[in-house]
Amino acid sequence: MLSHAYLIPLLPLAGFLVLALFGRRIGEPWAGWLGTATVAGSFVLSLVTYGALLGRTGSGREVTDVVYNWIPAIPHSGFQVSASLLVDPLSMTMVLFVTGISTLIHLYSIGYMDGDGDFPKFFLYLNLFVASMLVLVLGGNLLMTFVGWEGVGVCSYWLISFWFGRDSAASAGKKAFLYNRVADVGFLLAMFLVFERTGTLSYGSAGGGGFLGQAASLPPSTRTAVCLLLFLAAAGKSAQFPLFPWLADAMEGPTPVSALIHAATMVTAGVYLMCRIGPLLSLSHTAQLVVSIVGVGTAFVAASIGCAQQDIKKVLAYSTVSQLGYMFLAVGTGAYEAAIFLMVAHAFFKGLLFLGAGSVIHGLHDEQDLKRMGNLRRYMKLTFWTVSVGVVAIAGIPPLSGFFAKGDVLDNAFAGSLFPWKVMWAVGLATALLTAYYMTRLLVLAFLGDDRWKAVVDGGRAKKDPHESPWVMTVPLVVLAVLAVVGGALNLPGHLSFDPLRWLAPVFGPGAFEEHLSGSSQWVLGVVDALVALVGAGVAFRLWSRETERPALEPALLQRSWYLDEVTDATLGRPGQALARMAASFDTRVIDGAVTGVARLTRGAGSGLRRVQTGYVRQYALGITVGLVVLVGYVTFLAVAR
Amino acid sequence: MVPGALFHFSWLKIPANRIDFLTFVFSAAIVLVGAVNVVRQRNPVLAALSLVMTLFGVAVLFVEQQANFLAAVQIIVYAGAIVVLFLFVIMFLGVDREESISEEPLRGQRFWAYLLMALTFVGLLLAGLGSRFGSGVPSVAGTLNDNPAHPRSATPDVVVLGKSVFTTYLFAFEITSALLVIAVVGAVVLARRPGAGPLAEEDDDEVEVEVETAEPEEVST
Amino acid sequence: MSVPYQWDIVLSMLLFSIGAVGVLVRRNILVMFMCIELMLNAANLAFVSFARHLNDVAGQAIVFFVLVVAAAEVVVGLGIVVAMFRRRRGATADDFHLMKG
Amino acid sequence: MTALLAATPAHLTVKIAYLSILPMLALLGGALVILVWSSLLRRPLETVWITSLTVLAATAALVLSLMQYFDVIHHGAHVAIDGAIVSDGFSAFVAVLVSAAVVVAALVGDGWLQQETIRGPEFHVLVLVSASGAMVMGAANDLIVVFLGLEILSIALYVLAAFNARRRQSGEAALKYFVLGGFSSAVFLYGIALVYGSTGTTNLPQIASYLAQNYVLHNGMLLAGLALLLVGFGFKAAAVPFHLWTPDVYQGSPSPVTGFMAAVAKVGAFAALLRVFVSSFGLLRADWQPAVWVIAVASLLLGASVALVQRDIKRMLAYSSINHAGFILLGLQAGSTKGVEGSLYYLFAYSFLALGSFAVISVVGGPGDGRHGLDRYRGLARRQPWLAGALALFLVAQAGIPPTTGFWAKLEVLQAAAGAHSYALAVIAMLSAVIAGFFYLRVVVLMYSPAGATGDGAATGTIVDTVEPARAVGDEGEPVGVAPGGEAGSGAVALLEADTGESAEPLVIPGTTGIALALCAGATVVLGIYPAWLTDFAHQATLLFHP
Amino acid sequence: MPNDNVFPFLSMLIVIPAGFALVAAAVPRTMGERAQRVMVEVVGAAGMLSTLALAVTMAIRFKLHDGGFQMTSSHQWAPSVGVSWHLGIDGISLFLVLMTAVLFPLALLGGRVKRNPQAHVAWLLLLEAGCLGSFVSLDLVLFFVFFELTLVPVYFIIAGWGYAKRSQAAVKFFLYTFLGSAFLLIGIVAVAVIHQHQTGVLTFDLPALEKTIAGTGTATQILLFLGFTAAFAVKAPIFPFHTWSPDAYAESPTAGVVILSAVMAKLGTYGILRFDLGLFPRATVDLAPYLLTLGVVGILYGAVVACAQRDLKRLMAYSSLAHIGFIVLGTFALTTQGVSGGVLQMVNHGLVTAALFLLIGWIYERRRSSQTSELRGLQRPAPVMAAAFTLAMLASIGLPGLNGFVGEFLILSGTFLSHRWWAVVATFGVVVAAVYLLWAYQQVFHHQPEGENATTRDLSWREGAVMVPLVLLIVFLGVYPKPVLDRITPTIDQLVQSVDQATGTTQPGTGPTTAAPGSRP
Repeated sequence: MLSHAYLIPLLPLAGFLVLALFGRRIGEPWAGWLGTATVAGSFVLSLVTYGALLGRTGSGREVTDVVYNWIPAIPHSGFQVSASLLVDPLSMTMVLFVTGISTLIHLYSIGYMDGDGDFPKFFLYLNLFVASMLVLVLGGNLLMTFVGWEGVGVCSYWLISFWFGRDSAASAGKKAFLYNRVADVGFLLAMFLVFERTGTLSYGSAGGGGFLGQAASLPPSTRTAVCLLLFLAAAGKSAQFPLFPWLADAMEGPTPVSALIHAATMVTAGVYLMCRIGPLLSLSHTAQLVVSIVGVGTAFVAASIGCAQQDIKKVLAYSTVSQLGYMFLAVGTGAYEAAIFLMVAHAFFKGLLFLGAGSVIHGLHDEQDLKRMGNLRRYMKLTFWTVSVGVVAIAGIPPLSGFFAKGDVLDNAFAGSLFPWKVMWAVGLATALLTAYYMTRLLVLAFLGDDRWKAVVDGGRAKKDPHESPWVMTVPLVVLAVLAVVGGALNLPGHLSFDPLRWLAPVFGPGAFEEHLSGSSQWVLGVVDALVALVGAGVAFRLWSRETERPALEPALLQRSWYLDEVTDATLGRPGQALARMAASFDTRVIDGAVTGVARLTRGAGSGLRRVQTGYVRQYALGITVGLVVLVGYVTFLAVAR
Repeated sequence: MVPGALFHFSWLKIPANRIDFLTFVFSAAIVLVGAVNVVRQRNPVLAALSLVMTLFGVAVLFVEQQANFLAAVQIIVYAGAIVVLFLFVIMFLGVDREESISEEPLRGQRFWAYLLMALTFVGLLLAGLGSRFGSGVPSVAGTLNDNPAHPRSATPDVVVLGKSVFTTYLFAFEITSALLVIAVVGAVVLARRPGAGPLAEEDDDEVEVEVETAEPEEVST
Repeated sequence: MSVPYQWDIVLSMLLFSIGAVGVLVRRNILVMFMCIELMLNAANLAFVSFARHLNDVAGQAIVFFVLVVAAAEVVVGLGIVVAMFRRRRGATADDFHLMKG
Repeated sequence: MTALLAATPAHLTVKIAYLSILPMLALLGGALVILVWSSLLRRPLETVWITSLTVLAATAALVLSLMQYFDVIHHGAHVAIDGAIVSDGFSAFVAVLVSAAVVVAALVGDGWLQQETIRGPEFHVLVLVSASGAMVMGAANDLIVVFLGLEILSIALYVLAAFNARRRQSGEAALKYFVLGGFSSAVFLYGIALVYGSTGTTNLPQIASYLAQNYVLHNGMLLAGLALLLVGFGFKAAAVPFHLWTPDVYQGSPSPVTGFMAAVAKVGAFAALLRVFVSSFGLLRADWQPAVWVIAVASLLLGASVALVQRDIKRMLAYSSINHAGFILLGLQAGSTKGVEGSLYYLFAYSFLALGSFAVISVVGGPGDGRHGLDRYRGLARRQPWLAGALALFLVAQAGIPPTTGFWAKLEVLQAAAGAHSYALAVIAMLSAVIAGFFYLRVVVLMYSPAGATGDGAATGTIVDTVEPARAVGDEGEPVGVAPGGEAGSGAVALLEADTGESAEPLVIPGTTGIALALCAGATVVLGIYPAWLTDFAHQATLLFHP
Repeated sequence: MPNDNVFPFLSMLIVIPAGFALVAAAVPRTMGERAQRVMVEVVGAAGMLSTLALAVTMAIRFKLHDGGFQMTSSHQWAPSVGVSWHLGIDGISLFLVLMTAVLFPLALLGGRVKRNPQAHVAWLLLLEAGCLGSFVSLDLVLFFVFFELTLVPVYFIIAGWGYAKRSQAAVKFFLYTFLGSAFLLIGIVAVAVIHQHQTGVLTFDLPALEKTIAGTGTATQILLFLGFTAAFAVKAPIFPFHTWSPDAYAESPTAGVVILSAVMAKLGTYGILRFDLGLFPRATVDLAPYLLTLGVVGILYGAVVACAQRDLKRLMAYSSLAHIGFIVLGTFALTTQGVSGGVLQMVNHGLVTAALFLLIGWIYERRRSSQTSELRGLQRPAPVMAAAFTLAMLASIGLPGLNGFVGEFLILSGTFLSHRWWAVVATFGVVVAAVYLLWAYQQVFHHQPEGENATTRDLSWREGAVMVPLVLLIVFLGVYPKPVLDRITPTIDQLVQSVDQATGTTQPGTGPTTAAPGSRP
């Protein structure tokens, strides 16, 4: 079954084609079901492949399946790229959780998007997204990953600007795509450098044939350059420090989109990429340092912004950025398993939270402002319970998955030998505190307190009572809640026997810091993490359960996300337009002017010479005499000179 | 540029043979005075007469160069026929009244005319006579004087000229007939009164027609 | 028997220049024609003196043909002048500047 | 008669190789026959008869010159009539070209004469005799014969210029042409005198051998003579700075005469210029080449730039002929056989273009041959598609657009210039060609813009109604694949606009002019698609150039 | 070059369109307006489709691993002038011919004119003959004749059926290109004369000239190179010589602009590849840095100015300037990978701009304007058109999986190997390219449509039929470019090797062995 890995991405792609050609005819619900079926089918296929892979051991767990020869061998430079898929523990982990989460969210979308005019088109884009994500994850070489990379970028552009009637949605989509494009430059340059240095783009494994195999023999400067360039790409895709504003605006898209793309799958692509080039990354300490610093920095900044947001989806968006920061911290410390574990766990509870928020918004008929919700506990029982599970998980309160995943990351940071790792651990801890605070704030504002939504008079008539979402939306919530709780077991510390993630070792090899932490210090750290989470939650509960307006706690700096948007606009936006206008006028006036200038010059010369033609015979004779004198003069000069 | 080689006007010395020199000076004076008069004379008739004077001077020089026949032809054809024709036309058109020489409508025409022609003269002089060669080149069209020792007894120039016109230059001679045909036909055509037929409306290029669309400005968008 | 030929050539050059000046300066068309005749005579003089110097008959033959050409020219020239003067009395060369630019 | 002949002493009789002068005699004979015949009849001869006689004489001359050409090919070049005339490829080429030009000129003249109702044979006689003058210049082997040929050509043209007595410009043009012509031929004559004085002979091959034998230290007089000759030739060929007469004379004289003048006068002048400067004074190339270079550049640039601002089509074509003179000088200054070949090809191509263009102008000029403003050509394609197509073809060919003779001509001349490493001149030449391209294109645009609207200015956003590009004339009716007139075909006139701006008085093309147009257009296109014939002919002409 | 005696494919490629042009012109006007329009269009379509069929059969017969010229046919045309009717096709020109043969029928069907279709069809067929002739002729003068021959029809198409300021735009186009080709003519003549001095044979035959001219001194080669490149730089607008293209593209009718941008622009880049690299290797290597800089400037400048354009057509003009910049970049990288990418990108760019200009033309037909300010929210009433525009836009941006990406990637990676920093700067061009296209798409297709915008009808069956082949090609070339690259790379490898031998430089290798990056001198 391993050799048919191409079926996994092919199924959703087929779904996309069918919907593209007959989408409109299939119509409202069935298009949704078709979409969900294809994704579910590829989930089953990936389970089967996972099983087959489990059967093998050690290095046998890496199978490359060449589908067809994409770019033939270019003579002399030997550049040759084939459309190949790489099935190994890392990619299978990603495939499993991507197809899993997608199936749930497809199911959820059937409910969420009912009654929308472009219902089939939504699933069309979703299917294409899943196909591209699978290609990204299963890609056997950098170029295939890049194909998936751009594919998901375009799908996120389409899905964000799905309700293109709304100006904000259209420009948000464009903004997301442009940020991704800026990042892709890094990816392209990295690919060129890798090809130039190693002659191939295919990964191969630590010891094997691809460019990762030659990682050791590369000069350190190249290694750092490649890693940093790829990190630039990852930062763009996974919304890290300078490039994360697009994720907040991406909330313009429908909530399932936010859940699937901007929480669970696409944004994790960056982390996957960094993990994939792990062997190379771990050889370049400077790159590791940069990655972890940016990671932890983003985590803290995003968490701080999250505390001041009013829009429920914005809070979750910044929380995602913050959690991604954690993942990059883990990658930076070399704890790739921890990063993957946090990613999977995060996918569960963040997906749950987003879907929860979605059903809240659906219930309150498109109301997203926390300050206008409250006391939904009475009306949306199931949503309340599932969301609270998610909040507890993400806050890192034991025994849920968040505690273990985040704990792992912080432990690795603490274990780092040098001083900066300790600082990063402290910042990470502070971020954990903030996370617990703003998540509890969200829960309290949305579900507890009094019914602030009644006061909102929308268009003259009072709002109807919020109703619980239909089953097709609540089932995924429940499944995700269960997973969020159980997720922690995947990577229990220490010596517990059952540890499926241990099987990732062959991909990443040794090098995680955690091993040389003594068992006791791990327990101490765990207790510290738990305490921090409880304190954060408690403070938030006490502050926000009664009072809903606390300007001191929501300063403008944080609400405007550290004015990052204004800064980029001032540095790139406006000057860019000015440059364009200036270049355009330069083009028409100077270059074009030069051309018409020459034309006018010729005509001027013409009319000037025309005046020589006076019409008088004697002056013509004078003209001839001038010619005569010149020639005779020339001849005399010749005769005399010789 | 060796100045020495520049001017070898060795021929400037006064020739020994006194009479030849006198005749040359006399005829040169006639020629030059006549020429200047043609230009300066206000009355065209007097100008024509001074032209005759020049022609006479040139004829004398011809004789001195043993071109007796040419001298005669010069007087008869040139002075006799062509200048008479001039006089006839002057009288016929009645343009024989005084014509003011002093005012010159075309600005700078006079100044440039004198300057340029002076330059040409000097140029020709330097270029032309500066060169020393021009030695006895074997005559192609036949020698003029087959007995240099006794110029008088040599075959008369008429015979030699006659022979050359009808052998070497026979073709040229025949072609002049075409020239004369044109002259006659031309005279007839030009003398014809403009008959009936469509009078050409005034040519429209005097009226400055503004061709705006096809105007060259169109290049400059 | 006669002066060195260069004297004659200088004289002819002088005559040529005077003729040319005459054409440029005088406004009466007929006088311009006469000046052209002067230039032709200068050429004839040069031809004859070269013929004499080179002891070659070609020079004299050329003068013979130049005479014919001069005659034909004058006939046509005067014909044109007469044709033009029929329209307007006493025109000088400067009156003919209809076409310019 | 035979007795008389026998009596003359043996050394006096000159062996005359009749074949070498037969083409000229054919023309002169034709002229005389017409003259005598029309004077003998009581009532004056019909113009159509005179034209047919002229065409007959000209075609006879054409056939004879072709015979001469083939005779020369087989028996080699030889000097005839005691050194006055040379019968070689070069003279045969000139003869063929001149006689062909006469055929076209006579046809165009006929149309014009009937339009102006001018009776009498004089026009055709003068055309024939002046053409023979041009042939003489082409075949002259002696400076005297060159001078005589020049005078025959010029004097006839002075009279032809004055032919339209009713139009004041015609007289003025003739007068200007006469005065300046007289002045420059006097200078030319003095040049011959100086050359004669310094080399001792007027015979061209003799001069060449003289220069070959003795290296002349102080050749001041010879160079002065050369300079004066160049002035005379420059005037006739309308090169700058001796060009001042060209615009006025081209505009003033009747259109058929202008066409004839632009073609045949230029051919005669350049033929003699090429022979004198390249074959006899070839050794002095180092001296005269810079002068010719400067004249060529001046002609190229002035001709192109002033033509840009002209509003009268005849003056515009006058300046464009100065530009073309510059191109032909390009070939001359190369001083090589390739240069002569290029110049000859260019002359051949340009003659037909000039004759054709002025033929169209003479028709469009209307009665009185007066109105030649560019404005008259607006929307011509609508009223007269064939005429407009022909003129468009000639203009495009003069601009040098590929598949026409104009392009091959420029290519040949450029090859010559490149061969002589005068790349700068080639660049300047092509720059002037681009400027020229504009004012040729402007006329084509005018012809194809709709008569009513003012072209594009007033047109609002809607797509302005445009004109079906007229058919280009192909003489055997064979469609012309490439001419801007689009393809031959019966569907000629596009949707007629209701309000054709000016009164579209019926422009009728006289039959004879139509034939002439067909000949010129055919020559331009056929030789454009198969340039091999003409290039071989010009190539042969230069090989035999040095007898 | 032996004559391919089986069937003169290449000569027929030129003769068929020219012949049909005459037939189209000869269609009698007497029968009614409607019948005549139908008849003319049938003739037009027949002509172009038969040419397409011929081109396809020829492509099938094209032998795979043979880098040299195939299906050559050479006859004497004017021996004393040295011009011969010498045609041949190889990896470089094969796909350009195919692209031309595909695009002309689409342009004809897509850009129909209401008035006077007879002349329009006739001119288009003649233009096709000119373009195909230029791509397959191996004789310099023959190339020049076809190169100039394309000028006249385009002039008449723009002047005849263009928009408001069409005659000025047409004149400017004609003169600008004419000036460029004037220098080309001098270059051609000079090359032939130098060849004649060395070998005594006067010929304009490219293969023969290449042997002698490649050996001449660098100084002469640089002069000749500048002469040739002047004409090609004007034709494919390269940076400083592009000011005619916005006017020409904005003012010409749909069919005209499709051909002008898709096919005619490639005449320039093809010319550079075929003549400059072949004839003047030393000059190419010496001037490569300058040309690369022009290419990169073109990419960034074109994109930046495009951002400030309000008219869709002008925006596309500057976008083409940027894409041509990429092709120039690839050509002067002088690595097999870069140049092959350049050739592939020529075809890709042709297909993409053709699609975009057809769409813009149809938008103009519906809304009488191509100003972004007047168009809003078209995606609502015309989703299919929006989808097609999106696909073409994404291909133009270089989305992997579509044809734009493969060419662009090969160009950038190829240039990276030899001239590293030019490639780095050019890669940023990719971003700016996305900016103006997405901005334009959002302006025109997103937001709420009001007024006339809301009632624009979607693509008709005819327009859909025209778009389908383009869309299929765009996707196919993106997903499976192997057959195209297999035929291009052998010829390019031969060409780059010949440049290396003549100049003694070597292409930079890849893999761990490379010493310093970008070893090309």
